[in-house]
Amino acid sequence: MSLIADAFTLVFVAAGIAFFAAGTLGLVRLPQTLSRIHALTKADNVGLALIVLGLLPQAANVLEGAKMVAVWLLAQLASGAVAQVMAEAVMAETKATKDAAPPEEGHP
Amino acid sequence: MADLLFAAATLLLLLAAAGLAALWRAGNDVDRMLAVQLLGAAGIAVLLLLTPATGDPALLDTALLLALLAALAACAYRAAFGPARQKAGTPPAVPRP
Amino acid sequence: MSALLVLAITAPLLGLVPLLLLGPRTGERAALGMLAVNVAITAGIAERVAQGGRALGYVVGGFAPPLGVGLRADGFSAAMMLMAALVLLFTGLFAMTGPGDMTRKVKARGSAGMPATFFILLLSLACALNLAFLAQDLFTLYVALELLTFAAVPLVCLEGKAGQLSAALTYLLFALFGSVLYLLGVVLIYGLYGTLDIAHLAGLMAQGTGGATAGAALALMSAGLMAKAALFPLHLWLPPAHSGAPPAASAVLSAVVIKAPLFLLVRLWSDLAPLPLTQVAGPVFALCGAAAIVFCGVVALAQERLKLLIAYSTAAQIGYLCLMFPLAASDDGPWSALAWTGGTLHLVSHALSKAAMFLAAGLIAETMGHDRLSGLGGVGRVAPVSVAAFGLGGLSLMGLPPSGGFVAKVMLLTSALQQGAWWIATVVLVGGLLAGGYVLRVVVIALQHPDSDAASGRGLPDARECRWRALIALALAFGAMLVGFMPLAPLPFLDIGRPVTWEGLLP
Amino acid sequence: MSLVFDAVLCLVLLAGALGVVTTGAARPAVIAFIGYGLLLGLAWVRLAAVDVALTEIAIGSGISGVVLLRCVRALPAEPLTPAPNRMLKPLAAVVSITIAAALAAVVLALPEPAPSRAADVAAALPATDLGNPVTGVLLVFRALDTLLEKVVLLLSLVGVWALSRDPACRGRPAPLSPEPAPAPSAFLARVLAPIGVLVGLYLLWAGADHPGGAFQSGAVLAAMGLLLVMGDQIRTPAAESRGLRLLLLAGPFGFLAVGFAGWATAGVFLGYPPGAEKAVIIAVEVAITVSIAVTLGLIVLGPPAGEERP
Repeated sequence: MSLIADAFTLVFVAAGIAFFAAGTLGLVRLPQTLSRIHALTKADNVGLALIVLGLLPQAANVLEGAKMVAVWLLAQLASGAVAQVMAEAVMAETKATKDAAPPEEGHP
Repeated sequence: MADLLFAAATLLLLLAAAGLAALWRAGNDVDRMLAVQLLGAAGIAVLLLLTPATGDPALLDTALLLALLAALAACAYRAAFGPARQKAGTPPAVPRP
Repeated sequence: MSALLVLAITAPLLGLVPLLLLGPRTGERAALGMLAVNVAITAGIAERVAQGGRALGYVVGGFAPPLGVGLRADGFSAAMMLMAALVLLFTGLFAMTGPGDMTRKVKARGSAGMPATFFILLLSLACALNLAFLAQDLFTLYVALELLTFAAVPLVCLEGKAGQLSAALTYLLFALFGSVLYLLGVVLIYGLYGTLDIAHLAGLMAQGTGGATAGAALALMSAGLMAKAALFPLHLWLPPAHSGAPPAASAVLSAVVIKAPLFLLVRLWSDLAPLPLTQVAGPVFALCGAAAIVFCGVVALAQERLKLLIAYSTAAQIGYLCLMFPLAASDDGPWSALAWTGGTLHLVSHALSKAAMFLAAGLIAETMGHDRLSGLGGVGRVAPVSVAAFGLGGLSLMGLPPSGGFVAKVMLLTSALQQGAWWIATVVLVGGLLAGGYVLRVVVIALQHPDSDAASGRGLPDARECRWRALIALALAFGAMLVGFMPLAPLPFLDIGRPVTWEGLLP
Repeated sequence: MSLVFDAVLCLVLLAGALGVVTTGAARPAVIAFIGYGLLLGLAWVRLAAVDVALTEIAIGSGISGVVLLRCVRALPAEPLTPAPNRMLKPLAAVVSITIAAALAAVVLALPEPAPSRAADVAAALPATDLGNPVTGVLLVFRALDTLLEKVVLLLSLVGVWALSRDPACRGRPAPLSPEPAPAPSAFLARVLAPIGVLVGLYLLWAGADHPGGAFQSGAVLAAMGLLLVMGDQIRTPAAESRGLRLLLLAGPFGFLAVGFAGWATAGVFLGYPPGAEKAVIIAVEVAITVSIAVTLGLIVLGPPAGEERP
């Protein structure tokens, strides 16, 4: 039983790390700030979700598991809102500088 | 099992550090904030991984706190550097190759 | 278990409640009342120590050290506490809103009493100083230093002028740097011995188990305290901070605030460190002290502003205490005891005279509208009491009889000569000459005929000094004189309760 | 494997510290500092000091970040005076490295196992009914230090208020942002703040038996208050308000009152009434949490702007 649980954990944690790696890669490689925000949210949401899911069988008791899910939900909420805040900051800065350059194009 | 969890945590930390380093050299300040946000997300994941690895349930509380306060920095950044304070001549988020 | 020790720390804090909740006038009266109560408490402690001939102790929360923290008053701390309480009360009286202060004319000249914030800081200083003199635990002492810093730094910038703000910021940085160094030392000590109680540590250190690490810890803590006490070469923050502050604030800063870290230096090296270590460190302190006396004394001579002159004089006078270290640690019976008494008396008399001088300088500057020495010719005519207070206080700095400074310096000089430390004796004498130079320069200018300043085309202003405030400064100067009537012998009171031990004090 | 993790963490920490000091401009340095505080939190976790880790995350990364970002806003974009001396930076680096090396040598020379009071604390802890030894040391064995540290905190607020133009310290502090809050910030404040308050209260409740306690909880509550201010959900409070001042005094002076009450009930200052230790300790914790939260928040908000004109 414990072997199955461990295998489950490993698979999901590995998948989570893969998403984090993808997010990091996106953060580094994507050309515009707005799309980089998008990449960041991927890492935050999916990567963290997979890791939490994978760790659930390792939780010592139900309370601990519930807390893990709570951490994930909170991170979800916060990162979603943070993405909005930062995107708004980018828009505001671009607007304020009134640079001749048009706003960033919407595709990578 | 604990060793594997530690290995995963190490990997996450390295990933976040790599992202941080890459954005630091080339990015503008919003990008740097994003890198710090990535570090925060990785930090949450690391703390979650360390909880079963070390067997200390109190680490979950630190993860909870990190998740809560990650948003504070972004909000403070926005409040401190609104467009009203923007210095003319600061380049906008330039598309990078 | 003496409850007075707890009251000495908590009573000043109680005065904060009316200051923060009630109107400024009510709060001010309550604060002055509490400062008076503080004098009564410290006098009570001194009286009990003298009567009983042994230290007083209190174990907070009933947990004996090293698990809990204890308070302990020996002769040395009782003397320092009483001195600090008196200076704080007199400064509080000087700063209060007096009769006639509310009239528009006085307000325009800016001589009205200090704001409520000043009294909050003054009461906190009383608590911090009492804690620094009573605490026996290195971490509690750190808390005392923090209280002291956070009460002292805002005093510098109470009026919010640009120069004051930058002086306060420099002071804050030096003080926090000192805190970090001190704390690092405390961490090392805990790592070495697993306790922070001075009495226990003194026993452990005397066995010589610490080696170089113990020395490094003590050096770190001393460097931190030196930064907080503005001991040469870490004195750079003191002149702008002390000269820029309002007069009542300068007086407490120069007179008592820097005395707490100096006191702790003495505690550290005479009660905590084993004698061989002190004998190594003593000459280093003495060198710093000698450099402070000579260098800052010369700089004081060159000052053009009265308050800066007094501030540099403070930086110089701190040096005398440091001359005491090698003399007191020489294990030479009566002569080292004499040096020890001389150093302590110097702390006390300098506090009283420097407070008097800063208050007097504040009144002079207020009467004239400036404190440039070149324009102070004949100020003795409009501010006679202030000039008298300044002169009497200066007498003590010069070390002329009959004054506390005279007694202290003669004791240091005798001890130095008897122990063959000629260079220390020379520094004491040179320091006295320099002090004579800068004090007499001011007095001579003040007593000039005003017409001799005719070149500048300015006469004396119509204003007169605030008489009752000048009398307070004069009273402090007389206090410094009174110390001068001590017999020239080691004072047994200062030796009560040393070496530090909890024997007979724990419940 | 945990050793590898620790080694990587140390390297990242070093790189982060270098990032803070070598970044030329103020704004990136502050952003780097926020990230550095986060890494420090992880380091404290690995040092088995979860209480400190919580504090570091809340203060070092959270609240100091807000303060420093505010300071950067107040700074001119170009420094007014050029860097004083080209040699100064290398010199500072050499001095710092020397000091760090000396400290490392001294710390490595400390005896192993380290002498400690932990056994004494463990022996005396059951009498207090507390499960968290850190809370035991802070509120029972070294209650005097904790009480006076609360006064230090109050004094630092007095110091900030002393910078006010109004000598009587009246009025409200200036808002954190010169413009109305954008919609995302307002949304974040509305949604996150209630959850954050719950987390803060949870940390306070957990503090008696697990890592957490008054300071961590107060810091979280203060952060949530600042979030509400930044999201324009509440106004900055007026400094002369009697209620606000009562909240400021509740912690230190409630603690002091308990200390005096100990004289009557336990026969010693700062003793706790026998049999009711835990209840009284928790009451003290609640009072100081409230004061810490209000004081920290007000310190960040800055000096009051003077009396408002009607």
